[in-house]
Amino acid sequence: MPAAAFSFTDEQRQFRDVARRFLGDVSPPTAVREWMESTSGFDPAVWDRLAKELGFCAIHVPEAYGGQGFSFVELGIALEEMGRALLCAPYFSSAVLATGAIQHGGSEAEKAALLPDLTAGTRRATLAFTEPSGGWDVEQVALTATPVDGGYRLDGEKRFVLDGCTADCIIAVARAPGSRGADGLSLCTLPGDAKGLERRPLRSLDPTRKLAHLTFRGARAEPLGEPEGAAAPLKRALAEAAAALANEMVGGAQRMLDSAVDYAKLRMQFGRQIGSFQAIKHKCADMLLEVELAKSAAYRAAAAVAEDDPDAPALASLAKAAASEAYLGAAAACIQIHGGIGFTWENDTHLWFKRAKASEALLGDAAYHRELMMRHMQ
Amino acid sequence: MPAAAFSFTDEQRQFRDVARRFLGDVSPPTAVREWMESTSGFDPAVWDRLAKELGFCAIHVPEAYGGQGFSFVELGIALEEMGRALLCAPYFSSAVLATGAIQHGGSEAEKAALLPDLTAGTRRATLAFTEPSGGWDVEQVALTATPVDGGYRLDGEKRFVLDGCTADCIIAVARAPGSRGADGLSLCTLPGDAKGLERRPLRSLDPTRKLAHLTFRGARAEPLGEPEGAAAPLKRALAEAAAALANEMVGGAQRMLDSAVDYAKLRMQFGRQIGSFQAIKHKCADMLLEVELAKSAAYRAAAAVAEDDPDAPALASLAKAAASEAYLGAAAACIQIHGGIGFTWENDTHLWFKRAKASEALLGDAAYHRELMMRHMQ
Amino acid sequence: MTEPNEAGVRAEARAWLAEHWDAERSLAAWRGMLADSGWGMPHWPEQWHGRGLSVALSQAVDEEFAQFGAVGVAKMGIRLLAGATLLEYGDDFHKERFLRRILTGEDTWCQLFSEPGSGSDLAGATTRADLDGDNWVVNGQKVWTTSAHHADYGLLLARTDWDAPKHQGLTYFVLNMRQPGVEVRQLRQMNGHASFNEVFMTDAKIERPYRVGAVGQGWRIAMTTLAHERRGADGLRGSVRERRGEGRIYAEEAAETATLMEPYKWYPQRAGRVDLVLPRARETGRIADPAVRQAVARLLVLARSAEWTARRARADQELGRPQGPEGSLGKLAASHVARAAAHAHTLIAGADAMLAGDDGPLDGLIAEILVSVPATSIAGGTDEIQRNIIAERVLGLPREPRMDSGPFRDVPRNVGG
Amino acid sequence: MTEPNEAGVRAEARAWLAEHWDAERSLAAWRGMLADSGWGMPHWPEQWHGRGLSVALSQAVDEEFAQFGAVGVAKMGIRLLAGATLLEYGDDFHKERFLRRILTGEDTWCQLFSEPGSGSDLAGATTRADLDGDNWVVNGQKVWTTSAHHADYGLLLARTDWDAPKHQGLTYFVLNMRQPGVEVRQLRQMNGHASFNEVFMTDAKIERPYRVGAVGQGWRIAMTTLAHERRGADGLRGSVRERRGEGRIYAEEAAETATLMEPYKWYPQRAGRVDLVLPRARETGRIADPAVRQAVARLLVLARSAEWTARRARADQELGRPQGPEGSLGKLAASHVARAAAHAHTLIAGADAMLAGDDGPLDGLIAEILVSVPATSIAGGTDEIQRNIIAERVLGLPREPRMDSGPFRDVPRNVGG
Repeated sequence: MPAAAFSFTDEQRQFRDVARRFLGDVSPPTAVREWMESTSGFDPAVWDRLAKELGFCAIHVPEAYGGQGFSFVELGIALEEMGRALLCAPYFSSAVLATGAIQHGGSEAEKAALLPDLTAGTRRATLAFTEPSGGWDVEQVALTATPVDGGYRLDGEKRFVLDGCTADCIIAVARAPGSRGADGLSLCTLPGDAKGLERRPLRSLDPTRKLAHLTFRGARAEPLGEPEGAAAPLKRALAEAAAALANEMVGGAQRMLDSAVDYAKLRMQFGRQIGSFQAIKHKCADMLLEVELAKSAAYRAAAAVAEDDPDAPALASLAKAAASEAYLGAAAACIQIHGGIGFTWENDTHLWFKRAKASEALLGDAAYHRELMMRHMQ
Repeated sequence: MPAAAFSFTDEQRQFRDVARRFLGDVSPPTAVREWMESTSGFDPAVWDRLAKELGFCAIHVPEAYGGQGFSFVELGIALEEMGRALLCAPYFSSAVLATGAIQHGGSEAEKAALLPDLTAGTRRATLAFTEPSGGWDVEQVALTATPVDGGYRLDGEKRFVLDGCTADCIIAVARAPGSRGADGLSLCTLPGDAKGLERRPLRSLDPTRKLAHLTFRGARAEPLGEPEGAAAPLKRALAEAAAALANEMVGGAQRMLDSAVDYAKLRMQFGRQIGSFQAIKHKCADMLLEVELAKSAAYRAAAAVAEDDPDAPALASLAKAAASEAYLGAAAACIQIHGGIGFTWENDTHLWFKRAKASEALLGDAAYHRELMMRHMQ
Repeated sequence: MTEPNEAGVRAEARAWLAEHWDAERSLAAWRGMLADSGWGMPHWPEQWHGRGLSVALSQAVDEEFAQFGAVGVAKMGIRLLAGATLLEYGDDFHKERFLRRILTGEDTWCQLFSEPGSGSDLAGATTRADLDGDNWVVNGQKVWTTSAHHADYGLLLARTDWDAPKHQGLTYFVLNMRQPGVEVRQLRQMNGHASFNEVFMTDAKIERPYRVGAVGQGWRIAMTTLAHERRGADGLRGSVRERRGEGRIYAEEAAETATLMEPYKWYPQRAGRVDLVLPRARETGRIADPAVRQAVARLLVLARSAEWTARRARADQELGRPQGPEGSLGKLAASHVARAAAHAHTLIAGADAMLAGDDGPLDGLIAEILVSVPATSIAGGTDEIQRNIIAERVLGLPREPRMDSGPFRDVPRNVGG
Repeated sequence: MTEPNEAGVRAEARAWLAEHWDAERSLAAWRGMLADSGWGMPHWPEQWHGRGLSVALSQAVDEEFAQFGAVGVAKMGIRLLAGATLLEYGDDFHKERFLRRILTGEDTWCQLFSEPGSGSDLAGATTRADLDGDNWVVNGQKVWTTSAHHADYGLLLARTDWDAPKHQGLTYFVLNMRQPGVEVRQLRQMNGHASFNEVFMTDAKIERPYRVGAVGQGWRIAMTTLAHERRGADGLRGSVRERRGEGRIYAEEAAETATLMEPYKWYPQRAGRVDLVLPRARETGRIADPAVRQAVARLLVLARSAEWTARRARADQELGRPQGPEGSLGKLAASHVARAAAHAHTLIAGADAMLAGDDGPLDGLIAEILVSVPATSIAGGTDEIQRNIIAERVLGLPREPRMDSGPFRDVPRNVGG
């Protein structure tokens, strides 16, 4: 592979700078604390600026659908910076999960109809995929889609739906009654306030990312893409989401490292900066190693998606596994280096720790992704 | 459980002192190096003293069979001290594996016939169990035992047989032709120099423990215990062997810790004893923790065997899993703390490292024993 | 005077209890009787609410109390550390003034040692006490103080000499918490609980007689307090008595216990709740997943080994043998166990690990575990400090060169801390 | 004079090669022509066997040589470190005497820095050089010296001033290895190979002109040598040229390579042989075991991430960007990779992990991996030293207080080391 595949272009570096500056402004810890306590979980004004000023919802979408036509690498950069700033916003649900499902699952006409509103940020969608069983593979879907005059009647439940209570549009994965496994799966859309759809916020361990429980009782939905042909596009969208999440996570991990190192330089104990003790120095060195390795994996996965590399799903799983351990490890080490202070509510570290912990489970934990990776490699 | 279950009696402590003194005398590293290079792998003179002066081959065998009638706890102490001294001797094969197979698998008459020679140390036996497939479960046995006039004709192979080339008596595990799984397994005995038995020494990673490959071509063997009823006694003997091995291993692990700490106090770098650097101090503290935890598990497993505790197999697997990681970890850390010197042939550390590495695989690795343990706990 | 024999002491205790016990008495009245008779703390001197018995005989008396179902003197919280310290280093004024009310539970105590600026380096305290006429005037901030919000007195470690070396410039005081110069604020943890307090002292007053020990002797006395704390298992020694019967005194004691234990209610979760792992793995069916099985097995290997290691240490102690290395490893082992348990719980919970409160597994208990275990490797001495202690005291490795000798005034320290 | 352009240089090199290359020439003769023409080291000065080209243009010439299939000057082993160091710090006598024979490969060199007593603390060397008339007299012991048994010269770091601080009392010499005062002993490693030597110097002589740089400047010069070593990837930069054709010169070069590479033949095993893990897991069928799958996956996550991290560092370097932290992590990452690979190999091998030599898996290669990986976290700077370097140089954390300042004579050190 050429050197360029392993480094960012000057434009990409500038893009990162812009993103970091913007997010540093709009998402300081005080803002994170404010919006994580809110019901909606995000600041509509920031969302507007994110979408309009920075065009963040459009990054990797082709221009034909109102996108900016950049690649998944730029999306990864944006996500990494959001992870670093712990931005509270329905970005991952709408711009990654829902947009990905539409891109890979929808027909040309559907893409043209649905994507422009999402890329403009004027509407927000989410993907309702996982169910109370908690599985992340497509086989676990139990929500039934019974065909009725050109659409579906949905019955069943979805859980762990990101921003499910605030999304304007729900993209639900459902199966033909009586079907099993990867067969019979369809994508369909319905408005967030559809009749027969009940949405309930879930108390999440990580309050910076809102989750919902959706109950479908005969809710009417429109088909999206090939009926009963959703398994393949969905797998692809989920793999790409894993790559995207890995990039978001390494941003958070880097923030934890920076915070730990800053504190180690500042804090005095026994007449010395604690950063001069080998126990702390070596812990920081280990953090750096883990974070940089996870970054390399996340970048590689994003590049593979951008290049339509057939190995992209394996690389995405590799990156998600690496990021899960690196982020949690960095957050835990950051608390440890802060000592008692790091365990207080007042200190900001726990905000990232909780994001790390919840992100570990989101889209499947490290053991699950290692297993997925091995299946791709066999 | 009473306090006594978690500590050694004064008699047991004295027994340990005697064992340690004796083994320190007869098995210094120079002797280990000498005998590991030999074909037989042990010093017959030391074996005689071990058996006669100390009665080590008889420790846990009932007095009726020429044993001393002590418990498995005393056996564990002896093994721990042998592991510490890295004694080169066919003790584990004869006094643990073969003796255990006879004790659990043999009839009263067979025990009375076979055990006294073993406990006296005048004959040495071994258990030929594992085959080229490398499995440690009873189901893997493929050696066939075809009944012929009151005995068997054995055909097939055994591999990884401890001290297989020097044992006077081979206890082979074989199955009735056509049988599968745990069914049809029988124990049988044959002399080491039996016709139709070919013995070949294997080059072992750990030269302090000799391994052999046995090929049976119609070799004649005598039955031992219930025909086709060997699965249960064998499982018990193997579980007890795992508990015994764990005790041997923690002895080696403790030696590695002692050696590392001694060196850390002695060695100067940057104008200080290296043991004053936190990196080294904390590594030693972690070693101590791991070694002490593994010792606790090994002691508990030996006590459980001694008490005929129904949990003994689960506890033996727990102890073997703990000992595998602790011993290898301690040996690797000991090399690391010694630096370049620790990687030389001249330095003794590698002798224990190799024993740790081979013992990790012997009777099944940590992952295998964790799985066994979970099966017992389900 | 020869030491009385155990059977005799037990019989005497039983007789005394049979004569005096009345479950409808008030808790304070009963404990007053215990303090006056010496049966509440039999190993304390006869002069000070005890009977001068050996510790072993005192334990025999405790057993008789437990057997009988009788309530004992107030033992939970910091108060007994105060009692033990004052018994050793206090003068008659202190003993007269405080000991009885400690035993009756009328006064509640807290410990004012840790500071935000010193952390693991307890002797680096910068709270100052300056003598002004007949009073010491105290200024500074303490932290990690359990129960300070309802404490009557605090055991205070403050710096009285800035030119002495770090450990020699500290003095030990009893601080009256009920005064305007003392402000207590609750400190919320990342798991949402608020078990600790910050204590701000602004020109707080201490009358001269409330100083304990000599000026400059504070570090040594504080070490004594902490040794008592360690022996008392984190101040949390549970009462093993089986409550029998009902009555006013039990109700009053239960209320006292509830108040005192409130800050500790998340401690079991902090330790990882190993007990829940196997049942959860079975109930959720996740035990069928090989990765989960390995993680659960790893945890159990660790947790059982740690438990047996503690049992080994206790067994040797009970047999009167010198302590082996096992006794120093519990704290560090607990960190590993807690982390491994949190990992296993996470794997078992799967997607449910993202949920907390009523929506989370076991009504949020699993979430509480996940956000509480990071405290295990910090509270009561970080893992790093534990490793230092183990390396130096157990393995005999050399100490690090010190950078904080010389006059404390010149020791580099946290600005504003 | 303007820098010639790349196309011109490439054309010129091709033309020179076309004119002079002859595969039947002797290796020494050909390299003599390279040294005299400057085409062997084009970035060296014209005065000293070079053509004064930039490094970039020199690399272009290398590419032309590779393309053409021509053999270059002797580059393997320590000799080029000697060349680069002498070019920078040597005087004309040194350059005259040594540089040409370095390039032709006639002289073999070794590096005499490490000592048994100093280990990671290279500057703690205690090998002494004392001036006696016109000679320096050297006494001491060096270790970890590759190829010393066939070296003609050694780059020696020796202490000439015991009253100066540690780093300032060292001087740099060229030691003639072919003399009675120098004894070389092979040092066997735990994996059975003997790649290194111990070198004992007993009243070994060095003539005055063989001193390099000023007295007391040795540490600085040694750092230069080591920087060249790091840049040259452990002195093992592989030749990427595709050999074309046959002839005497290729045979002679192959023999030279075989001799020089002999000590390094276990290095791939030391690194864990990640390449073998997945094929072995498939071939043995152990890939079906979930615990093996997780271990293999863990390894691959680590190894690929480490590989991509190195690629990131190289990519930025090639783009002329300042080096990010990635560049300093390779050594430490390699330790983790090697350990994880050994673990995966062990799980895959199962019982076979107990066997070595012909009886072991892959004719003993797996066993060689298992007993070689412990070197990865030691050789070339232990993991502990790497973490120090990363923490201080990359993360900017403060140095530890030094205990070895002041006159070296008074610095505590290993007795007899």
